[in-house]
Amino acid sequence: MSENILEIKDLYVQYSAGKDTVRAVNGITLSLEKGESLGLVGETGAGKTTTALSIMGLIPNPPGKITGGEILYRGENLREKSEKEMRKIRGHEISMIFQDPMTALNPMLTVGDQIAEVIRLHQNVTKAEAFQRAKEMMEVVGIEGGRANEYPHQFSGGMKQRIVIAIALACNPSLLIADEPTTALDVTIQAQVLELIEQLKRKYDTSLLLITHDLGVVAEVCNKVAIIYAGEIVEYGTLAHIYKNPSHPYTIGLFGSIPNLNETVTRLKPIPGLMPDPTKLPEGCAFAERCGEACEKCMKGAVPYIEIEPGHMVRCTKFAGKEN
Amino acid sequence: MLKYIFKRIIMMIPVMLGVTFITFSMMYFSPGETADYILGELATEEDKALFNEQNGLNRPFIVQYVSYVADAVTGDFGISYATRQPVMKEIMSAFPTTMKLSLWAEVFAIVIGVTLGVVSAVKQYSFLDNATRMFAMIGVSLPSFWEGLMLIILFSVVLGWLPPSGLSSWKHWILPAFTLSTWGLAACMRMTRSSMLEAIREDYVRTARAKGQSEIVVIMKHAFRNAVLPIITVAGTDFAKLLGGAAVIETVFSINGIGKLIVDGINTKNAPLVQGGILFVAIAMSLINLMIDIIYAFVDPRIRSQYVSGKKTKAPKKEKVS
Amino acid sequence: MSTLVEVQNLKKYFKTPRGLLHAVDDINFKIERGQTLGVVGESGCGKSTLGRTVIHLHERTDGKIFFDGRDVSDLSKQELKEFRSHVQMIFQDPFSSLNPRMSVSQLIAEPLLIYKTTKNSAELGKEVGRLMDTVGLARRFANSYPHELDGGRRQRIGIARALALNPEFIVCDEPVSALDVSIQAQILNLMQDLQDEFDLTYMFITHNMSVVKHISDNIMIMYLGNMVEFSSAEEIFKNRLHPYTKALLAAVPIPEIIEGRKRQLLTGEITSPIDPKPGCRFAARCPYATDICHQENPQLEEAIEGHFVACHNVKEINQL
Amino acid sequence: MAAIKNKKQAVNASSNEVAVGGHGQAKEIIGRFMRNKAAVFGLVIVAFLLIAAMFPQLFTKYDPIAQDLRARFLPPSSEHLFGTDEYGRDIFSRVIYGCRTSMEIGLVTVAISCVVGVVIGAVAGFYSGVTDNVLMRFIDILMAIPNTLLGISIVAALGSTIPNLIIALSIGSIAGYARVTRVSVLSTKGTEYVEAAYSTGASDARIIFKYILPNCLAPIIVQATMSIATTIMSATGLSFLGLGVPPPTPEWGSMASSARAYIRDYWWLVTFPGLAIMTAAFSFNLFGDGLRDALDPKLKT
Repeated sequence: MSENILEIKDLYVQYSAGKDTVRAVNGITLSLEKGESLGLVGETGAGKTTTALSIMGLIPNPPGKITGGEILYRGENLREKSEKEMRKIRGHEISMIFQDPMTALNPMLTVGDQIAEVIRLHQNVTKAEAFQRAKEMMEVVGIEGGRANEYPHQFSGGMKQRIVIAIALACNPSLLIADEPTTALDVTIQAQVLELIEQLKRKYDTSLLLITHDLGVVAEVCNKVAIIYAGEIVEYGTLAHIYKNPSHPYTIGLFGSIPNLNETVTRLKPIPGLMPDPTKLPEGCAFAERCGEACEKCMKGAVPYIEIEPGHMVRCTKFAGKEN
Repeated sequence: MLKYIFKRIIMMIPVMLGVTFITFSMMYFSPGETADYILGELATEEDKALFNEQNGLNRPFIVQYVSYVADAVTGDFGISYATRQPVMKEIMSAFPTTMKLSLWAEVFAIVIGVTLGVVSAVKQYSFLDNATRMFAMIGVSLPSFWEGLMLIILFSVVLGWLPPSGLSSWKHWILPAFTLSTWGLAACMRMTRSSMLEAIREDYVRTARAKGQSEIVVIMKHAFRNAVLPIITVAGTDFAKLLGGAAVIETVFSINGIGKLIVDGINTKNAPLVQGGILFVAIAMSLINLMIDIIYAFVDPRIRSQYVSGKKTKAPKKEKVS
Repeated sequence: MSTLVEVQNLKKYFKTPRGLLHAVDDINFKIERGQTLGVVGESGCGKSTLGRTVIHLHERTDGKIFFDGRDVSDLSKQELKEFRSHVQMIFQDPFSSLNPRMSVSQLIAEPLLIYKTTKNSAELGKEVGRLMDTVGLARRFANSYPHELDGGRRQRIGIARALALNPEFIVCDEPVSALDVSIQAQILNLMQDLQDEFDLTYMFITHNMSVVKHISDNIMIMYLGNMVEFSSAEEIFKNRLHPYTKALLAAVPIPEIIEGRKRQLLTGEITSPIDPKPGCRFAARCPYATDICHQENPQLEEAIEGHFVACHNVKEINQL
Repeated sequence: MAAIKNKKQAVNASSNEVAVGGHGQAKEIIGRFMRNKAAVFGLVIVAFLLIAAMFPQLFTKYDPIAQDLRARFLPPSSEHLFGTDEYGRDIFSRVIYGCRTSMEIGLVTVAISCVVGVVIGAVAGFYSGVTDNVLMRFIDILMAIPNTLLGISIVAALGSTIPNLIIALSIGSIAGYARVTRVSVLSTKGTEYVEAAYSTGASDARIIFKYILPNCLAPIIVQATMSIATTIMSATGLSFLGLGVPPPTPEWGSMASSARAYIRDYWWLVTFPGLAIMTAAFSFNLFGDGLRDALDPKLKT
């Protein structure tokens, strides 16, 4: 087994919203090996972005707070790092691509300056050299270097996302976190951007944490998958584990909800109901209310996290006693 | 850009015509005979008739108005009844004082207001933030004439540090400039705070943090640059207001600025002086507004690209088609 | 089966400071009663404008619109109001399309009040209650406001409002795009049930290929204001004839493990629909483009029976 | 007992029909407002000022106009809370009675300018094109003249009386309302829910009154509240210049103006009327600020 570049152990994150506490992440445990691509899949409000921001140390505080757990990057706990040490890691060791390329770039600065900024921060180069490197990075992501002096509004959405990728990869990070990098883009542009991310990942030997709600994108890009629901990982495994043998009722429900291009289904099998209010999470399994197979056991107590085949973990009582 | 400025100046013409029409008719229809004010109570009917004849006051309203506008276009605002001096000359001797006073007040307001606003936004809900917000709220609620009088009581009467009136040394400028700046300072601070709060939550600020940039650079380089437009608007309109609204403060501190000139003109029914003064101030205000728009384009590349003629760039707002 | 909606040479141009934007350019189609026409394309292709123009939310620039055999291209104010009781729209964003100052019951009652279809408040209440049941909205939400509800429930309000007047034709503009997949499936099923129950005709506008395949009888692919391909849903997914359709469908990520999956990439991005030059609008990105593609507009032709394509080289590319 | 029975019936009836209505958003807004201590504080002072304006005799036994030359320039004491002025009039009583003048001017001015401005702005925003252009050029002219100078010259032309002062101040503040209304009508007009209303066949009038105006109300209400404060300040400013309320009517601005001659020796003459102006303006500003936060359409989800 090769080395884990990232390990999250039992992470808890909360936001305070007036009198209520939003329990966004509730004991997430994840690991990502060097060179791997892990897809973190879930719906709105499942805690995907919060997890990513926790790794970056960018949870807005207040109102957010990490209340427990460890985030180990190359074996070192990032939660114990000072802000100054974290600044050296952000953009250099760990980079992040955000969802909406329209708003992720500063409209007042040229794109060249915005790429050069991260290079200047982490590499010992002059301003002119950094700008030169920025132009080279633009070429790498498929935009003419000559456009470095233009402003974000002069680029289309797909081009902006390429620039965001250039910023993220400019310092050759070991870990790239991509938060819904293609959700805001049209399919043909999405294909271009995914191709670019994959190419660069291979070129720079970067590990990837891909956050998305799109099981199709994960199938194309990732080799490991984690399904997240109400701030918990409900199923984790290799691509084959999840796609050939989806085991958690929620995962099964997700697949049943998507119309398939390659086969004709007259009727979808949606998951009934809604995700529970994160300020009032139920006791026991958070999915029990919507689950067709829920029984009394599911309503109270901790839900076991069970390895049903090597490397395939499921958080569901129905597998209790069926450990591999 | 030049084309745009030219267009804006052309668009000012009808507005200024409207302004002259309003001021002209107000002075024309206001009660009392001009001749009575100028010639005194002892003047005979013949004297008054002669005065009206000489000044063209017996012509019909429209004729008087048209001839006034025709002269005003050439920069001739007529002769002040009180001093027999050209109105333009009187304005030119009073305006620089008002301009200087307003400029000092505005600079002070911007420097202090913006600083407090930024700090207040960055440390939202801290003691400092709450205190600054309270002060700003009081600042916009202070009647300036009263503030001026209270400052005179404190610094001139009680402490004896600063002179209460006139403008003969730098010390004289402190009280009136400070009084004038209060409202703008508070307004600037409030606008800076709210637009910074908005900017800090933007995605690109998060991007900058994700690069590993230090907090101070994130705030100043990324957030503040984007928050600056509404602040410019507030500061600009406040500055324009100072030029027109300095009348009260100039009265309190006995300063011969353009505001006091116009108020004195109204009290003596000196129509040419009042009309000329108001038109002058209105033009100055419009030019300031134009300047604000130019600064906008200078600061924001998206607005700049809209003005750049010839070379077509993508407009910032996408047309909604899909 | 009878034709409910027919559009002939429909054009909608917008004046912009930079020129004439050809949002919808010379579109022809028919929809049979009780069927669903899926309209697919990427952002900026004019699909929403097309839907809005058909139901007179935008006034067309040129062309003819027929509804139930009647020419409805030009309508007086009174006729328009009458027309609108037969055609309705479901919007993409279930938050911004609901007046935030009205409660759920008020929103649903609104069309009934406008057309005075109910005699008194008791009858109105009954009707609103019936509509809420129809779309699966619990009655306890009657007095709630849209911002208090989740996206799925909000979209149910939008659907109930559209159903209130018993319309025959509904334009659905990306009705599930703003929703999470599990909710999306609930809404899609609801829409299919309603279609069966009330014999509704849909024009379903979306950018999501799998959704459109699932719900449509016929599919129209749009690119920059033009219709590039039209056929039945099954046929279009089996035989993708237009190069753009090929690329579009190839780009859709499929949630399956496919060995040796390779992406077919289009180069370049969508060009501007403002004052387009003659020639095929897809030519700049088309891997098969020849000289003629840059000079002449391709006409929509029946390449295979019932399968229409606008491409100069359709025969060569597909070896027909 | 009967009441309970009725209730039961109502419940039964509602099982097959829905009462069309809302539980109202007022409750929510009031709730948000009440949580803001500063705003509630502002509201309390506003309420106090209104009561003082309506029933000044409740607060003072002195006639605000009666002169008592034996009691001139008395410093604040338990007898005369704020002291007396150059005619021996009780300053506290004049400040309380001055409340009426200021509130009257403030409220009437805001009512007039708000109605006129909102109508102009709404018409301009809804019917864009030529109508919009003509109306907005007119507003531009009003904006081009500084408010103080506009007010001064109108009062000078019409004469110094309270109604004329109100007219002058109203004309000056119409432009603000027109702009705020126009902008928010324009942005509301472009929303999808207005489009949705069109698609269900709603008439122009229905769209304006049920869709556009209710959604534009928040910024207008806030503007109105805040501009009561500015109006009070401008009115007292004009009075200070001798162009407002004629003596001997008790009015804060003219009190400060006549007290100017005595600031070297008798500080209380100028201090209290000014404090009154500030308190009034401050409370309306606090109230308006709180309203803005409470009415904020960006509801947290």
